[in-house]
Order: sequence, then structure tokens, then C-alpha cells
Amino acid sequence: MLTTQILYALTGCMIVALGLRGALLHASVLQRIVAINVMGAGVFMLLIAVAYRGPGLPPDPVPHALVLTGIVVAVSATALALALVRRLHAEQEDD
Amino acid sequence: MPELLSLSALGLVFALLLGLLRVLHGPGAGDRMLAIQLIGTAGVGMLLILSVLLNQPALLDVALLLALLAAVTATAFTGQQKTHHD
Amino acid sequence: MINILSSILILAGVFFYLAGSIGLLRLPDLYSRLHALTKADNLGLGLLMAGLALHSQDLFTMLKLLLIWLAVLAASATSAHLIARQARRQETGS
Amino acid sequence: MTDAMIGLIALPLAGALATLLLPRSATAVAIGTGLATTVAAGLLLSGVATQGALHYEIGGWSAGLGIALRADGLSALLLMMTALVALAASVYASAYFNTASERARFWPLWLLLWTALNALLLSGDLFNLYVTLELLGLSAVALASLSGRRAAVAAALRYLLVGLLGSMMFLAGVSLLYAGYGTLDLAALSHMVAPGPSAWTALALMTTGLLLKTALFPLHFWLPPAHASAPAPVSAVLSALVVKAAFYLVLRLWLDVFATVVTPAAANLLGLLGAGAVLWGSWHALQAERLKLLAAYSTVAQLGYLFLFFPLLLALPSGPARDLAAGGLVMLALTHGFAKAGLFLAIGVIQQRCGHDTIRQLDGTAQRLPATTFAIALAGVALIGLPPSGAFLGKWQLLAGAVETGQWLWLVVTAVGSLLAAAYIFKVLGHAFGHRPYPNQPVTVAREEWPALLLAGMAALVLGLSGAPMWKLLELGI
Amino acid sequence: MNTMGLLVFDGLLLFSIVGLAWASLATTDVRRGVILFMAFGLLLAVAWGRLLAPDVALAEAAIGAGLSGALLLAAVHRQPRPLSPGATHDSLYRSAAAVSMVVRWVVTLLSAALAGTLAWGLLHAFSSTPQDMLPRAIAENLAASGVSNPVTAVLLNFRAYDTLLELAVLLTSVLGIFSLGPATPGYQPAGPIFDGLVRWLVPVLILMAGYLLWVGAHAPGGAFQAGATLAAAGVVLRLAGRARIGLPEGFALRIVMTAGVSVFLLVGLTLLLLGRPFLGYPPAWAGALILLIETAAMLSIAATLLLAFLGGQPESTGVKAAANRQREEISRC
Repeated sequence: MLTTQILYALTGCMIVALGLRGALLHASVLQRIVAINVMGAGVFMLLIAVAYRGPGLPPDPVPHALVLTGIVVAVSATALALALVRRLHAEQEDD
Repeated sequence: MPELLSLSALGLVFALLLGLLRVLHGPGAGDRMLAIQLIGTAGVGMLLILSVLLNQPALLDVALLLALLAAVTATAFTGQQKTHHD
Repeated sequence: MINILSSILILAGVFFYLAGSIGLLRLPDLYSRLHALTKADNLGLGLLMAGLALHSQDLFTMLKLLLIWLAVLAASATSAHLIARQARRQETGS
Repeated sequence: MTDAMIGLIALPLAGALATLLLPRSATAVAIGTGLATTVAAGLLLSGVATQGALHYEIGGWSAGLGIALRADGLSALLLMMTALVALAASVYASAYFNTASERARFWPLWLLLWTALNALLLSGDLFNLYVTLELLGLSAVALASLSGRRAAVAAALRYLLVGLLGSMMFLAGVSLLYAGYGTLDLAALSHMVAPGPSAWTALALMTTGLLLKTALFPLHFWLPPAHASAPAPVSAVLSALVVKAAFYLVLRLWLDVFATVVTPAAANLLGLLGAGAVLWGSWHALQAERLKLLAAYSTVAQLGYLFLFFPLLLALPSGPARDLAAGGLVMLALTHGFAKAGLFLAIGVIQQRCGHDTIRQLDGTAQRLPATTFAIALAGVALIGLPPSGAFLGKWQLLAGAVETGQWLWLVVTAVGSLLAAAYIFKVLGHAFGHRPYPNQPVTVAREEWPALLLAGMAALVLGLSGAPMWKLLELGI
Repeated sequence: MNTMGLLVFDGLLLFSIVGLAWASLATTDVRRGVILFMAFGLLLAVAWGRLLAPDVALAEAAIGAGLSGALLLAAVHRQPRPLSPGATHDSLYRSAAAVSMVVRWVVTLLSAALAGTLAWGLLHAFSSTPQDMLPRAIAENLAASGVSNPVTAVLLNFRAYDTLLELAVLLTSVLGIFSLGPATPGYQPAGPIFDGLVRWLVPVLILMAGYLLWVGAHAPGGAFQAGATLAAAGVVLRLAGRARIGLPEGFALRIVMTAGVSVFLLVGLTLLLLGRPFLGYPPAWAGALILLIETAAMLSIAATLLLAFLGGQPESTGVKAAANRQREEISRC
């Protein structure tokens, strides 16, 4: 077992939990969106820790590719969510 | 040399931690953005050191991109949005 | 010789980083923090880079390091200015 | 035959691009794409029927290194249902959206949703499934908010956030499996997965994420507002297909990939949640004052029935009895898909022709829109589970399995749920019949009424009579 | 000393990262939360570099620390009323603001339980011998993939299908954004100092994008990082209040938006017609085909990310009229 890998993987778990808690408890939609992004970052940290093979060894490229895809998907979802929030506020102002 | 480099990386993390205190305390958004600038330059410095320490030349590109994007976020912070009807 | 020189430069760089962040923490208002920080971390990064450039002894790496330093220098100067102006605007606004 | 698998993904995707680039002929392009995709689904179904389960390695890289597409009886049947429902809803949508700008916005997203459904049902790779789930979620949210009304946008936003939370949990489970077994290929994993902390945790995370997406009680809170405020063709597909795609994944994971890991206790928990969904959803459907909300709550209930099968399937020893129960499950899922899509389309017709969908004010709808009212009645037959609908066969197998394994609770739940379903369907029909004379022409608006009628007829009449060949196909599946 | 030093470095870096994640979610001031989230992204880029994942670090620097932050900050600026600390004006979730202490504790415990179980599963997974068949298979087939950077080989060859669908996800998101209304009004023209920044930053970002695209074949980089960098250039122009930010209009815009998916799909289907598997590049052509796909993908990614920042279709006169019509339709219903 690699200490570095475990250290980062456990931190990833903590970040996932922090994000989940924020996403469930926050009152503001924007904060919920931030929380879901934090949760995603935690999962990405898990994946990259899984890829790590130790100093000087080439890491597994597959999780890196998965995280790259995940980052782009996350930013797409965030952008759509923010557009929905904007539309909602615009409707509120019209009322 | 590796010892010196990891020691320097530690020094930068300490600088970063001090900057974090300012981020948390604020009090204004300006103070926070300023502290983010510090975290940015500290991050750039760490990446440079890690690039030599871990023998990863590509981290120099990451450092460059981080430096450039730090400027973008600073402008995002200060940009003045037009109101709907002007 | 080169090794010693580069070590000294790197350590000096880290020292300025630390000095800058202590300034950020201890100085009383935004503007003095701003001045302390921009000077300290630009200098810190510059020294660090000079040390690493000496260490690498590779021309392409040195050029890239120089480019990064210039980018940080220009970006932090401008953004510090923008932040200061924004802060001033908010003060007068409120 | 494997080309049909590529066609099922490439055709709607290419169609989405074409409708985006040629907005003026978007409707024609989209209907053409829909027909071609349906043909591809038919080819795949006949291919699976004759040759057994198929698989295709994209890029020629062996599964594991690359991504494999897989189709067995279960996925081929669901792909066929997807194609028929989506095609009927497409024909309906071509009449439903009446401005050019609405159509230009609708068709590309619609075809992207179809792409996502097909890609999900064909995927044989865990991470690829995550990407298809996100494509499905984002396109569904974009379509649900299409009207731009406040209620729709608010519901879509909640739908998106819940969906993202679900995807993140799913992805966390995927990471865990990759850490433990070093592969993402479902077929390889099903041989490697063994009971233990990492498999349990991964299954729990992925299942929770998917249950959020399939809206199983008590994680259903986002569904009724989202499905009730979307445009009618979108509601139809959301209720009939999108939630079922997530359900399909739960089924695939529990009975296929993690078959050695799941325990009867865990399956009982799913069954209990399913029972909660049946009772809670049916009760609220009965209370609903608007037709669309009634249909949405009924979806919550109908999904509950599907989860009642899990404890049975785990308790039955593998053999003909278990195969029949699995067949009943698929039959119920298919019937609900057709019936609910037909119901939502019929409600759409009423909403557009009468200007509202309030149940109390339906007075005389049967006389003004006889074909549509008949479609609602047919869909109702399937939702209640009366013979000769497919749902009757499905529920019959559910009851048979419950008797065989002595799990009497599910029997009671099914009976109560069916009674409540009968109550809410007859409530609607009772309000729909007025006292005026019937017109000479039963179908008044062809392009809008026929799709609903055909889908509901499929659920109530055709599926129930096609049990035998379907059972045969499923033996190739689970 | 060296490993020990790195271990302490890891610990402190992770402490800062968790601290920032916690702080960004603990505040009720949205603006503050977003700023802290940006700092979080910055440090993640350092962490990815530390774990020898420079490809991901590049993407995180461009997207996580850069574009996501810009998107969120713009959304905060747009909020109808300034959010005073402690108060929420969000009627949608007002009920959530009143969640009782009990709910708070239950959710906290649930989240902690999740972290615990996840960690439990992971530790078990790590304790078995690492499964290295996939990295080995990649190393064996790298020569036939057309590129020498293994991450690019996975993204654009071995798992190219994922990437195709991912581009479809981006397209879907922008189409959804388009259907929700017109673009945001834009920004005030920049003052002289900001303008000076724009004058050198934009060309440098464009050069950087080209460099990342080119270098991606054999070193960390590629279409995503390049596309995000290019989008950042457009974001800077937009923030500086420029009227032209490098986006085409009308049909040309739709071509650019769809270029990534279209080229990808065309290449895949052409190969199918030539008797090869879908997306099965012939090894001799793989390098060139990947570069072609990556170039198209970069343009699409840049355009879609920039459009996401705009929050809608850019306003040409025709679109503006259509948008107005759309608003009327909605108010009529």
C-alpha cells in the first residue's frame, strides 16, 4: 500500500462527503451547484489516487482520461444549471 | 538537491496556509481576491518545484496556464456587467 | 558552484514568499497589503525561477520559466490594480 | 447485424446535427431519422432473436482496453420499445409544436435524448454508462424546461441537481470498482466481482445514485413537478423511457454484474421501497386534480411494482419459475412504457384542445375527443393490470412468485395498488363522459390522436398476446 | 528526508484543500463561497500535478480554476438582489433554509457515513495487488494508437466513443442554454489598464491553445485543455466589453458548435463504410485522424464553453427579434 495514494484517496472521500452535505443542506441554489462541483472534485481525487503507482513509476492513464471527460461533463452541467437559475431569476423579476 | 526542493515546497505550503487565513478572514471581497492571487503565485511556485522534484517537465505548462488563468479570473472578478436595458 | 548559487536563490525566493504572506496577514489595510504582496511574491517567484533555471541548465526550460515569470508579473500587476479599483468603487458606492 | 447497434447510436446523433444545421426542414429530417432508427431497432431485435446476444468492439479494441456495445434479449426489447414510443411521440410532437422557433429548439435536443437512451441500453462499459447517463440527464432537463415557464424551469433545475447528485454517486461507485478490479467492462466485472467491502460499497453507491434517477420512493420528490410541467411529448418520454433507463441499469447491476454480491436482505429493502412507492404514488394519483400530475404520480407507483420483483427474483432458485418472474418484470416495464406514453400524449391532446387538464372540468371530453378518451381508457386498462394487457401477465407473475416464495406482503401491496389504480382511472373516465351526443367521426385530429391510441393499444392489447415469443427472447437475456 | 518532506507537503496541501472545500460550503455568502471554490480549484491543479497527472492538472487549471469560476462569478453578479450574509432570498428553496437542527445532523451523519464506507471499500480495494492489466495493454498498443501520450491515446483512440458522447453532452448543454433565452447583456468597455492586459493576454492565450493542441499527441495537453484556453481568451474579450469576441454568427456558429461531433462521427462512419470497425483508425492514419478530430473538437469546445459564459445565443439583430418574440409567447401563456 502506498501512503501517498491512501492519503489522497481518503481526502477524496472527505471531500465527497463535504460536497454531499452541502448539496443536501444549502438554501441557495448557487451554493448547491458549488457543492455538487466540490463533490465531483472529490470523486476525481479518488480516481487520480487510484491511478497513482508511486514515485518514478508511470501512473495508469485510464483514470486520468476518465477525469478529463468528467471535468468537461461537470462544466457542461454547471453551465446548464446556471442558465436555469438565471431564467428563474428573470421570471421572478417579471412577476 | 531533492531535500532542498522538498523543503522549499514546504515553505511555499506554509505561505499558502497563511494566505488561506486571509481568505477566510476577508473582510472584504477585495482582500479575498488578493489572497487568491497569493495562492495562485504560490501554486505556480509549487508546480515549478514539483516539476524538477518529480521530473515532470509538463508541470511547467501547468504553471504557465495557471498564471494566465489567474489573470482571467481577476478580470472576471472586476468586470462590470451591463444592466438589462443599456 | 552553480548548485550552491541556485540553492541560495531558491531559498531566498521561498523567504520572500513567506514574507509576502506574513505581510498579507499582518498589514492593516487592503492597499498596504496589496503593495506588500505584489512586490514580495513577484520577487519570490523571480528568485525561485532564477534558481530553478540555473539548476535545469536547459535553454528551452529557461525560456519557459522566463515566460511564466513575465506572465505572472504582468497579470499580478494588472489584477492588483483592478482589485484596488474595485475595492475603491465599492467603498464609494456604499 | 452488429451494424444495427452502431446505427442505433449514429442515426439519431447524426439526425440531431442535421436538424440543428437545417432548422427549416427539421421536422422532416427528424421523422425520417426516427423511422430509420426504428428500423435499426427492429433489425437488432430480429438479430438477437436469431443469433442470441450480440456484442461489438468499438474501434476494434478488445473490451476492457476499448468500449464494447452489448445487446441481449432484455436490451433489444427495451430498445424496440424506446424506438416505438419515441417515434409515436415524434409524430405527435410534429403537430404539438406549432411555431418554427419552437421546433428548431425541440428537435436537436429530442434526438440527442434518443441517442442517449440507445447508447445507455447498448453500453457494456461502466464509465461509458456514466457519460450516457449525463447525456440523458442534460437532454431531459433541457427538454423539460423548454416551455420556459417558471414552474417548468424550477422543476427542471431540481431535476438537474438531483440527477447530478445521482451521477456523482454512480461515478464514485465506478471509481471504487476500478480500484478493486482494474477494469470497466461489465462482462469482465461480472466474472471478477466477489462479495466484500469494495463490491458492497460500490453497489450501494451506484444503486443509490440510480434510485435517485429512477425516482424510487422516497427519492421520488423531484419527479411529479418535472414530469407534469414538461411539454406533453417530453413528459411521455420522460415517464415511459428516461426513468426506465435508470431502472434498467439497476436491474442489470443487481441480476447480472453483481449477481454474486447481492443479498436477500438488500433485495427486501428494495421491495419495501417499491411497496412504499406503489401505495404512496397511487394514493397521490387519486388525490391529483390535474391529469398530468395524476399521470406523473402514477409513474412513481408503477416503478414501485418493478422493484417488488427484486426480493422474488432473489428468493427463487434459478429455473423456469425464476425465468417467468423475470419475464413478468420485463413485461410490466414494457407495458407501462407504452401505456404511460399513450396516456401523456392523450392528456396533451386534451390540454391543447380544451385549454386545461383539470379532471373536474373534463365534462364531455368523451364526446369531443372520443379517440383520445378511448386511448386513456386503454392506457388505464394497462395501468390497472386488467386482462388482456401485458401488465396483467406481469402482475400475474408477480403474484405467482409471491405465493411460491411465501412473501405475502407483496401480494397485498399489489392488490391495494391495483384497486387504487382502478379508482383513479375510473375517476378520470367518469368525469370525461358527458351527456352530449357522439360525433360521427371518432378521430378528429389525426396526427395528434393516433399516436396515443396506438401506444395505448399496444400496451393493452398487443403486448399481452405476445407473451410467448417475448419469454423466449428473454431467456437470452438475464 | 525527501520522502518525509513530501509527505508533510502532501498533508499540508490536502489540509488546505479540505479547508477550502469546507469553507466554500460553510458560508451563506454566495460570492464568498465562489471565490473560495476558485482557490480550491487552483490547489487541485497543484494536487493533480503532485500525483503525476499533468493532463488533468492542465484541464483543472483551465476549467476548474478558470472557466467554472468565471461562470459562477458572473452568475453571482447577476443575482437579482445582493445576498446579505445569513439571509436567503431564494424563494424556491426557502423551506430548505428552515431545516431543523435534526435534519442538519442527520444529513451530516449520513455524509460522514458515506465517507466512511467509501474509505472502507477503497482501503480494501488497495490492499489487494494492483490490477495492472489495463495499463499494460495500453502500453502494448500505444504504438498503434497514432500518438505517444497515453492519456490522449485513451481519450481519442481506445475510448474515443466516450469522447464522442462527451462532445455531445457539451452540445446538449449549450442547446439547453440557448432555449432558455438570449445572452446576458455584456460588460462595460474596459479602462486603459484592463485594455493593456487584454492586448497581451488574449494573443498569449491563443498561442497557448495552439501549443497545447499540438503538444497533446506526445506530451500532456490536447483538445480539451486547448479548447478551454481558447474559450478563456474569448471570456477575457467579453469581460473587457468588446463587441467582437471571436465567435461567428448564424449558420457559421452552428457549424463551429457541431464541428467536434460531426467530424468525429464522419470519421467513424467513413471507416465503417471502408470495412473497418466504427472509429477503428488504421494505424498508419491514426495520428493524422486524431489531430483532425482534435482540431475540430477544440473549436467546438472553445465555442460551446464561451457560449455557456455568454448564457445564450449571441445577439445578432435577427436573434434579438426572435428572442423578443419568444418572451412574448411565454408571457401570453
